[in-house]
Amino acid sequence: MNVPLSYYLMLSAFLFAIGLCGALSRKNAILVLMGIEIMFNAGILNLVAFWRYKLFATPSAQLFAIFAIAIAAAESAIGLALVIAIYRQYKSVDVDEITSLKG
Amino acid sequence: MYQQLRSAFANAPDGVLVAISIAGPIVFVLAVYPLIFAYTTLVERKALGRVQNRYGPNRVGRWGILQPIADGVKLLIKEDIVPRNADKAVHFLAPVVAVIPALLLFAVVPIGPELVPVDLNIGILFAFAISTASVLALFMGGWASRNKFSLLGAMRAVAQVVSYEVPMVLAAVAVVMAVGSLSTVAIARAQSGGLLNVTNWLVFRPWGFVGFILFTIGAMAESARTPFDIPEAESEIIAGYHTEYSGFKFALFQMGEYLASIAMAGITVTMFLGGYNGPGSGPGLLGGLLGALWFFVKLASMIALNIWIRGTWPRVRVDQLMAFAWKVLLPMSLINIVAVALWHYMASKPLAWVVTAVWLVGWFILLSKLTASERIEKRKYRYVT
Amino acid sequence: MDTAFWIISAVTVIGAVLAMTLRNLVHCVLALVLFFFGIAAHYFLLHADFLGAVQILLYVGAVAVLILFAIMLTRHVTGTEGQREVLGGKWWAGMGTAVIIAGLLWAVIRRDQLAALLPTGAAKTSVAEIGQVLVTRWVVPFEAMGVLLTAALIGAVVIALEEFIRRR
Amino acid sequence: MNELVKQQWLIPLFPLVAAAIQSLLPRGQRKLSAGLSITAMTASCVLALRALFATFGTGSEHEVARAVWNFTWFRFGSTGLDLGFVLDPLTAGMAVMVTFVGLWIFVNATGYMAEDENFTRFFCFMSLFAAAMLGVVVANNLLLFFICWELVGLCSYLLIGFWYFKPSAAAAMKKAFITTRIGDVGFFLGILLLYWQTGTLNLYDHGHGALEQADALSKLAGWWVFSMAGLIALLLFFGAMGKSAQFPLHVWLPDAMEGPTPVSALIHAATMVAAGVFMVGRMFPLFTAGAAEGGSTPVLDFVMWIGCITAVLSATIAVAQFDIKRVLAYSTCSQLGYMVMGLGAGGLVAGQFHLLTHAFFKALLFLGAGCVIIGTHHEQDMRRMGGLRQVMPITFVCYVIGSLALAGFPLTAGFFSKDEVLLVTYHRSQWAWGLGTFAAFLTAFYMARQIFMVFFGRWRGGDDQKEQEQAHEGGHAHEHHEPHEVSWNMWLPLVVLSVFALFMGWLGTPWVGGNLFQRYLAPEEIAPGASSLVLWLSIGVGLLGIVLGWVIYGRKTMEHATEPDPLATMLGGLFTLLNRKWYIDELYEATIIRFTATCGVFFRLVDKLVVDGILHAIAWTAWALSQIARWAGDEFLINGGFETSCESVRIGGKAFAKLQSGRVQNYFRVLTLGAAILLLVYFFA
Repeated sequence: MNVPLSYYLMLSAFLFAIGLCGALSRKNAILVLMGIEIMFNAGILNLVAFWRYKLFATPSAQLFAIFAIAIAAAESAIGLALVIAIYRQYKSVDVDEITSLKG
Repeated sequence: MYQQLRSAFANAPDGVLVAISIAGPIVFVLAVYPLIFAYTTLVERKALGRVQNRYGPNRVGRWGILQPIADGVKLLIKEDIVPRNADKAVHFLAPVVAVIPALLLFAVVPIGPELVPVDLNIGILFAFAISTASVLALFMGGWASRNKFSLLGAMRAVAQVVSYEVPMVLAAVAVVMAVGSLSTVAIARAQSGGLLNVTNWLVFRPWGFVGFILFTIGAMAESARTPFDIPEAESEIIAGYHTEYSGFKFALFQMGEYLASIAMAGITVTMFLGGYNGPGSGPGLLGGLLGALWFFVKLASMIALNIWIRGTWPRVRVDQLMAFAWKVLLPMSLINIVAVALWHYMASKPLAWVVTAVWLVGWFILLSKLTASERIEKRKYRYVT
Repeated sequence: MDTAFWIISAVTVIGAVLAMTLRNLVHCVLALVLFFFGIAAHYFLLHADFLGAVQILLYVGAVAVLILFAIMLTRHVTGTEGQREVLGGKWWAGMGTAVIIAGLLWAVIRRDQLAALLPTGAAKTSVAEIGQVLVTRWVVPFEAMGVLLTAALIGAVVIALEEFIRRR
Repeated sequence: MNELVKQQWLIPLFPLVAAAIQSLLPRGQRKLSAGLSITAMTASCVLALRALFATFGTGSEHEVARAVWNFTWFRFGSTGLDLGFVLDPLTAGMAVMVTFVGLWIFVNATGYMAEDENFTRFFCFMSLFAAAMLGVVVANNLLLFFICWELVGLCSYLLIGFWYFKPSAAAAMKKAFITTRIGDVGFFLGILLLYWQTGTLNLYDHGHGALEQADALSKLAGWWVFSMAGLIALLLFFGAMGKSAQFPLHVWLPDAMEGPTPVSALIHAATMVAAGVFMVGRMFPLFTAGAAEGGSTPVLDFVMWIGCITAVLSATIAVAQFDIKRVLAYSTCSQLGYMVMGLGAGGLVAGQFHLLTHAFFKALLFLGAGCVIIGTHHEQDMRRMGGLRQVMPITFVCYVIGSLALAGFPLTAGFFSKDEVLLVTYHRSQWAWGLGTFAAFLTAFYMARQIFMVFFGRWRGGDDQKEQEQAHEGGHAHEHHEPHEVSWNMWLPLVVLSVFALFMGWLGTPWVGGNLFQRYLAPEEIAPGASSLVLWLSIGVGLLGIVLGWVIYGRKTMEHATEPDPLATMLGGLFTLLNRKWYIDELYEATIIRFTATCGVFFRLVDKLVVDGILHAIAWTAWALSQIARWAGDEFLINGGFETSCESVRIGGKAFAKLQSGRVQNYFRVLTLGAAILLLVYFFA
């Protein structure tokens, strides 16, 4: 396995951009959350790549990834619960319609 | 035994060796387990027949020995109907997705000393990870066929699998803690020795026994077999997620389910019933063959247990199902983990045996007191005396 | 071995793109699952077996299922958006920002000399080691994580059940 | 002693643990929670006493013995943050006072809060309060000091607003919190400056501590007339002004009366306000740094005058109050003024000594007031009291003792300490001394007024119309309104404290063994030469005040709650002015609103710049400039630009609100752009 680190960084940057794109431009709140998940994964991929290329002290590097995954899980759980609650309230999960917090 | 096999092929060129070492396990998994699946169906039908006081299939070949093949051929040549406004792609993908994880599961099940398709150092974790993927197949199938009953069945299946995953994994965690490794091979090896290679099976420890029961129940629920076959409860939702499936796709679904339950049985055997360990098993060709024999004997007995339970027990209600998972199995598995810790830190094992047994039984009684639903008194008939 | 990298990366990227572009929500989730599997495969490729398994167990087994449930509970069951516009207002701004970010990251990575690094030896971290550090050096973050997850669990249940509670 | 200091942290620990446990107790556990608090307090008191005895006689002729124990809390990079504890006479004395007085206040509180349903919560807060204060006392590190300091503020906030359902209480809690916070800004700046200058937050650290570098700091040029040390001291003193309610920031203290009376006792005697004075005492080397032998520094003068103004101002206000607790509150203000004045006059001993004695008799007075309030069924207006002498004799006696001590009646505790303060001030500035003496006279006067109004004459409780109606609708309401003596657990603390209020002063008198207290606390300080003029004059004004009080209020006591205060008839408009507290609150209203208004305009400028590009920004700037010009010009001078400023706040808020579109993705987008900018910076940096 002899691809340079930059490949992984590029890959995760690309994935990150894709997720960002979706999260910023899709209309459906669930899809926004999915985009955020993708961004999370791209970041975690970076961490693992750094561990593999020995930029971090092994094995602690993997723990960063594990913690990040756990946080992502919690985040998605809460996020989806919120989406459901919002849907009950507005009968819609369209992020452009949920603007009652506007000042 | 691995060495003997190596020496048998000693003079073969390396390329061939590599090819064999790669192809061998694959061929084995693809050949043996589907066969087992096929004859499991037969055995099941006959056994159920006996249970329900009728003959099972007995027309095709002696004792209906060729019945599975007949079924296969029939399903192959049957017309494959896809509902008009079904989601074609997903509808097609679902059965495939259902089978693949089930087959992958067998990759980490050791059938004999040093006889395992792949020795992953995270074997158990891998098994669970893969088995969760099967959820998607159910959902895809149910959702894609655009049918209320299918969707209901799919959602039920997903909910059920997700919630029984938890106690199952925790029950496995107990074993992993005791053995100190996630590798199935290591777990199997840890249970060798003792009197006749038997007394070290984890099922003979209090926590092992509890874990075995928890795991078996969880596995049964996860592969949606009676009494946990809510997702395909004919009386409520025609056939659940595979209502709209016919022909070979249906066959694939069935195959996926059965393979999954067989694989779970195999993992149960590996984790609790000592895997390939049994009288006479061990290194060497003979020991290896004996080990494989023991393994398959135990596998068969686990399958028989499944069938027996299916034939005997009524189907549980959805709320009972969930309550059982969250109120009984989950606490019990957590308590079990504590029991393992006790076991680990107590020097004299007989004492530990007693202590953990007391601990577990006490908690079990307490739990059953706590979660006992109101008892159903005998029904009174108004007009009949 | 490079080929493995390229294939997996291709799968991952395709999964991500599809997940973000398809019209049908459920298809999106399935594509997302593909993406998750790709990431897991990358982990295996990087010798992080444990993480790979965790990735599948957690994302495919839990998060994807969670999202599916959310869709089932919020959308029309077929998961299609109907004829409605899938892109939100100011979507071009989002795209633009994403492109800018991508370009900047690309430039930064290009410039960084670390990026040329090649893998040296085998970075093996057995599960046992992870467990060791998890309960020795990182025990406090570990506990904090447990608290966080519990809080998230309870919070999610409370938020989602709000209506039923009110109905009682 | 060096061993004992390692156990200093135990002193705050006990109440802290008690608070932690009580926070988990169910409501019903009243006895348990009260018991916890009192036990913890007793334990801390024992430890404090042990520390106190350990410090006896260890000091040399010219220097006190001081043991410190510092340890690293955490370190980032090369620098780390230390925490530490100190054990020296100042700490030991304070700790004993806080624990002892606090203990008796707790005992009394068990009676006062007897029928409150949030009993456990109350004691939880009280314990936390005590723990925080003890933390302040034992801290040898400005960081720890500041943490506990803020905890004290928080607890006072919680306790003042304990009956938060009363809008007045809610307002008071906010007021106290915000006012003290204003001072704390200065305090924090002082800490930062100190850290920047000395690189350490430890107070004493074997020669490397911040206070031990005070002289070096005093060499550096600070700002205006202040040296660097002086500047730091000044900033720190702002914190003290907030906490111990010195003149510009004293407004919160009287409103703090909204809390339950034991809280007032705790705040006014042992903990909150004491913290400020204690802080000045603790930081004293910074204040005196660079002063000639017995000389003064600008910051000391500042401190002294602030104290002097506070003393006189609040003494005058106290004369014209009717709420029994408010009178005490303002007297606390003025006594604090005394302490600060003494400190400012360079008399560490005088200030701290007055702090100690005052803690005892002011706690006594507040607890007594609490007993009166309970005894008269939550009546606080002195005009509707009277004649309690017969019905609650024990309270009466103790209260009189406390009042005498406060009024500086000869040979009581207050007499000695106050005399010492005046003496020190006399040597520093005749004017301040004169004002102080006047304040002493007022003190004696209003205490006499209170005594006569509350305890003499006839019981005027039933006079009020409202009460009559209550009596009619509630059947047994009538006898219910008769005052009665309080239960033992309420008057016992009074007795104990009054003993100290009588005899404690002898510790600090030059007549007995040449001022034990000074030799104990600060032997290096040169005792001010005694002056018979000061002595007799303070005695004289004290007696004069009492006599005058008797003449006005005692000779012919009020007959009806409704009849006007005789003093009011005498002074007329001046009386109302005093009664309305010199209209200081109203003044603040105006100024603070003006301040927020400017903030509003400022924010509007900022966000407009952010949102709508330069063009608008220029326009807005021009507009705002014209606004500001308009203030600076006519309106600021003429009619204060009141409505314009309010208007501008509204517009500013509206403009500010435009940023919040309520669309998630907008926020997300802005976030991402920020990230992009960061990346750019990283790329080109």
